[in-house]
Amino acid sequence: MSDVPPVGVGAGVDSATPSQGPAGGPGAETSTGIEGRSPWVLAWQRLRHDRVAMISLVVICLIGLVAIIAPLFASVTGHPPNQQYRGPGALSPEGLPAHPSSAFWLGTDDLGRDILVRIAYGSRISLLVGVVATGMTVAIGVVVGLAAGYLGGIVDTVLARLVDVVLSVPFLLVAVALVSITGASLTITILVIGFFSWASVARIVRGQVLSLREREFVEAARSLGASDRRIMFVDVLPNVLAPVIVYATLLIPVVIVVQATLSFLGLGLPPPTADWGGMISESVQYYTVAWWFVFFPGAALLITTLAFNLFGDGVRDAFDPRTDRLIGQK
Amino acid sequence: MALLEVDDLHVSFDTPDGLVQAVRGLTFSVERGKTLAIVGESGSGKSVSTQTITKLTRGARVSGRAIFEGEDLLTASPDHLRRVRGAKIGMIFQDPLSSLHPYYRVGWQIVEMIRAHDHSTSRRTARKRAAELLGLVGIPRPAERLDDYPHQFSGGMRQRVMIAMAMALNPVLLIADEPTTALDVTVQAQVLGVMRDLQEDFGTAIILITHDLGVVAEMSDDVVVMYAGTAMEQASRRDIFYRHHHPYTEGLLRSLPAHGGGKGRLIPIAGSPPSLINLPSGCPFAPRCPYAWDKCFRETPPLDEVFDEPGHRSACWLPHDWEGRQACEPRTETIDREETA
Amino acid sequence: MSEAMDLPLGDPGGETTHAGTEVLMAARDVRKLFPVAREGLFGQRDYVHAVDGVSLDVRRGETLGLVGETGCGKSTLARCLSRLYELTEGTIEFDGQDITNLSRRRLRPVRREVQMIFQDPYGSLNPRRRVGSIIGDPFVIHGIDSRQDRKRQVQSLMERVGLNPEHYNRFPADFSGGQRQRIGVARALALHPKLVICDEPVSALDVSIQAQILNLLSDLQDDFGLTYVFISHDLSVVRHVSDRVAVMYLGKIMEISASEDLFTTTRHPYTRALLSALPTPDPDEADSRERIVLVGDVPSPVHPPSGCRFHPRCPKARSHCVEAVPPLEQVFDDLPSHRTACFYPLAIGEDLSQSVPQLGAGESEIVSSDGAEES
Amino acid sequence: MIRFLIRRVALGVLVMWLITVAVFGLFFVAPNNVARTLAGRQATPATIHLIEHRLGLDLPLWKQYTNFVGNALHGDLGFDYYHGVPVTQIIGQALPITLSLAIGAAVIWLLLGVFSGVLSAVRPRTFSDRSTTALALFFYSMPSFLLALLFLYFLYFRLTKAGFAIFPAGGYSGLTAGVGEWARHLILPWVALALLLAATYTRLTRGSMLDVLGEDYIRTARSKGLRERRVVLRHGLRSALTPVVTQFGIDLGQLVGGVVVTETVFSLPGLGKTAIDAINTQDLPVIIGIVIFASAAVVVANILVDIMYAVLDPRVRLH
Repeated sequence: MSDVPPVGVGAGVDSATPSQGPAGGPGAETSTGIEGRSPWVLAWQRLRHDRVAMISLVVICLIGLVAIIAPLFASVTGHPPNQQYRGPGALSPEGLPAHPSSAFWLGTDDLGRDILVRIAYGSRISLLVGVVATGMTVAIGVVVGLAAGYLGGIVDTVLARLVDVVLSVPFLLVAVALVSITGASLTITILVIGFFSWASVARIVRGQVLSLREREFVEAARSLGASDRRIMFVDVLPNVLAPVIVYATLLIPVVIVVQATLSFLGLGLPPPTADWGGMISESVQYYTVAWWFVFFPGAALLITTLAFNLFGDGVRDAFDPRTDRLIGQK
Repeated sequence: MALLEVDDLHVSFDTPDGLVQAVRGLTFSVERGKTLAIVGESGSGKSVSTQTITKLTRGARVSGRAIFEGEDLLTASPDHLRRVRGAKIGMIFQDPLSSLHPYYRVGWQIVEMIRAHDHSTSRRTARKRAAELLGLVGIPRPAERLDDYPHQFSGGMRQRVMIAMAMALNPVLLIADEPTTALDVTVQAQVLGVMRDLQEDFGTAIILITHDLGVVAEMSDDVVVMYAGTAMEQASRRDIFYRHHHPYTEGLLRSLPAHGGGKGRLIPIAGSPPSLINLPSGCPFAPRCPYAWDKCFRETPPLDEVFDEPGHRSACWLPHDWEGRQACEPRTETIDREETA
Repeated sequence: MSEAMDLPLGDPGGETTHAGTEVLMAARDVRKLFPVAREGLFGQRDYVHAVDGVSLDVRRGETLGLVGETGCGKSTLARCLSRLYELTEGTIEFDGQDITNLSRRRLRPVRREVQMIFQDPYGSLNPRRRVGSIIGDPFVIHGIDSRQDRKRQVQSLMERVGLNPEHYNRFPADFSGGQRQRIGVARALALHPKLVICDEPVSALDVSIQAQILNLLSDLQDDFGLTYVFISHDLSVVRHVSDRVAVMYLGKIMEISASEDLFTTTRHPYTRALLSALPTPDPDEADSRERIVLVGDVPSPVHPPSGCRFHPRCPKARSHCVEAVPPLEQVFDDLPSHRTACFYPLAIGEDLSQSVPQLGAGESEIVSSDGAEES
Repeated sequence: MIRFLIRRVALGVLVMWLITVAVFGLFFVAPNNVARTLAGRQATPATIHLIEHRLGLDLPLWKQYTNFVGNALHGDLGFDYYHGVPVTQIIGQALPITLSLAIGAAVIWLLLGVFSGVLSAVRPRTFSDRSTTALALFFYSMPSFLLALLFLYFLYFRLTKAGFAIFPAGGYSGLTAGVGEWARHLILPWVALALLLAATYTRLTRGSMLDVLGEDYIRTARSKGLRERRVVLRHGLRSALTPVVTQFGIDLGQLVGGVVVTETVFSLPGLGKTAIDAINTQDLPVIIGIVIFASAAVVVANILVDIMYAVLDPRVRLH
């Protein structure tokens, strides 16, 4: 199934542990103020100096802005997103999509709708699904991973098998099949994606918790008489948040692609809702005569995923500054 | 003519937090067949400097000279360097488990070493030699153990394997970088014994990097004491322990629990080592030094001969004659609080 | 089974050291086994015999040193004493109360009295929390003091261990190794415990910093009337800090005695070997002293040797040592406080380096199995 | 080792069983109207009931399930609703196509990904590293259907229009019709699929290689005076490949179960496209058959990966 990125993020995320060593070189003490800078602040400071990540963040914000002001596109162009135009300029004499023009800046689709306006509205779907499904995924994954890793024993065994099952099922097929049975809707799309994605988050969190559980500061808390609940939430949880945040940032583009893919396979949102995958799907029959019909929604989708991925990479580097081990000293 | 003469070595690394000046103007020399101990605390630059000599520090900015058998290693061609490594200079490292490749058999790794420098040696001969070497470093049943993987050996045995490999081509110099730090004392004694025996048999010179003054006292002929990337004092073993000049050397020795026992208070060096990114001006030890005076904070003392003893040098502004030095009293108030830089 | 019988069940008593004689903590025949992966399809479950029948007393006000090499069980024993681990067998009494099987809730008051200081100054502090909150943890967990008081308390603790109280809001990453260890000390002292178990508290530190921490620990002991169990692999450090020292090897105590006595009248061949292997920071002494180089490494604690655990490496071992476990008892005319687990203890002046092993145990290289070693 | 294998296979069987329960539950508990669809608009309730009976849909759920599992264990996955063709036969026809696609692409992406990853890692932070990384990220972000469409547009449509009719628009040509024709039909899907996956492998190999090159034993290899090429390939790559092999096993396992999007866009009647077609007609036995087959492929791949681990790493093998 993985000609679509599998639900889960590819290379190297598992190692996105925050570095525990001293910041900087041997014996370096970096901060001089009375108030220490928290690991979060430090990560943000590193991120701020990452030009690529910052540009990506700006792009993401712009896309978000487009989503918010989508109705403005409709009112400025005068074309509601689902309005089908027939006149010359909106459809060619043969009834084919029309070229980009002063009336339709990015051309029209096969039904004579304004592609620009539809792209603007489509961004709402992509971002909404991307963020909500990722949030749901991470929430389930963290709870399951934390429980399995910290409690261990039978809880761990049962949850581990559950994770195995979810990871072994051909996600896209089952998702498409489910959507075809229940009927397409935004909620079902989000639920299906969330349901099949939490397993890899759980796996990562579990791994982290297992190693954190053996750390001396957890032992220290236990020797002070701290309760399990306190250890889990005060000592363990803050330490798994960094890798989880990195993972979540990198999961958003994956989810966006999955949603687009479902739409592309004809099981996204019921028409005439504008969403990018659906638009590209409709364009397939026309790609030889109307390149803009594929190109602009495709570009919007690609720019979005690229921006999120670049930003996610930056976030990962910020949390895990891998100063290539040049100094061979301990 | 010394075997290796390192002169004014500087090594620094670019890091996101700034330029780390790991080694700053280090000068020392190693005589044939002798052991030079480089001693210092973590971050003093002792490992970086020796790894730089064989160009094993990558991405570092390096300047200075390291003349080995008449040729400067720092400007040598990669090919020349390759021929020196292993064949002329053998190296062993702190953690023998991570220093051996986990996926290859021990025999394979030694044979590879031998054949890398002399391809005319047949595999069979090289293997025989490898078994011999394992026997030499005291590994029982050497011929059988050639076919074991590193993780099948215990810590001490692994370090012996490393030594066997480093000594395979009879190098004139062995660089041992904290070779026993990861080992238990009883095993450390074994490994140090093996090194001593091999040196006697083959006349190998050794650079021994350590933070353990006990190991220095047992193993070395000469000693360099490093602090914050530079040599503080350099002398024969006895002079370092009995006639040291530099307050840092004195501080190190005084912080050790007295060997004869006795509870009492220890005399630590106050504070902690400086950041190698923002080094203080003047002597790097001045902020922690009980003898420090104005000049120490302004000017960096040169590494000059003291007590009219050839080879005994100290980078300190205290009087360079024995009587003058003896007359200096450290300030007594102890600074028990560590301040962040 | 018979080993348990060999150990004196009562307090040996009648000992006089300058520390108190009142027993604060008493461990009796403590055993701790860890399961390891099974070998073979239907193989029996193997266990790491981390601590294998240890009895000892910690007296009020003293420092008891526990010394030994990797895998000897000293850290496991420490965690058994502080009840971080459940015992496999044996009992632990603290201040007259049997705490072996106390429930979590009933154990909480004991937790206030028994504290630990850990080895790794990086691992023992939560990197995501501010120092003030780390040191304040004990107050929060035990519900002591209001928020306002807490900050004042924490700052005075910081002051006491030599940290700048203004650094209350910093993170562990902002501190050097030595300073972090001070943070760990402050946390352990917050509730004025009676007993502090120090697990290799200076092993990760450079010598100059190590001396700072050792001094601090000793000052605090005087000020607060603390009792220490001090664990280290470094004999010279243990000798410096301890009133009494127990030498451990493969889960058992080999020799226990008042500190100076142990070093001057060493009875157990293992203790002697350990002492002789310790490098001396004195060239003259280094050149002249007796060297006993033991053969082989510490055997795996999964399958410890029969009889005396040390026999495969012991220069004095005889066949009896293979068959029977020597009891930990007074030998020769030693003080009652000096007990040795050896059938053939060293006489004063005996030169161990001249001994020739009586057993054909020439090579005893044993690969330690994974997970069997303690860190 | 044997013990480990038995344990591993037993676990795989357990997971497979759980999957059949889950899949069966999902599809049969969900409301469906297959019988109504099959019967057509004008059907009487009696006809619908007859059809349900014929398909076994009127039996209690547990009975349907046990029948299904019982048959599956005998290699019988049932028959499709419309033509009564055995599902195993449908899978048997589609599988070679999916295999041709997956294995061909695998060769390309593995070579491409590992090669570029190693090259990047050996010269980190240089221009070539940065551009490789950027390119990898570009393809990593690319939705598969978009890349497939771009391929069709440029390499089929534009090229054909320009007079170079090299690539077909899609479709499959069996090996029996000649290797050349087979490869010509597959080359676009191969490359489209391989580029997407190669991106992951470049990043994975680079990261893993950078980690390994920082290891102590690499320093040892250099200190032995080995040539840099040998240090990188014999000592570095050997270790760096472990995570790559893991990922490869998982990816291949997933692809063998069907390459949904690529097969759909390039009209290759492999498992993925067959499944999508079945979904569109609600042909449950085919859907379930393929889903279970695909899951089995992943489970088996996971077991193989674990075995590979042991083969690659003597520390695993000998414990």
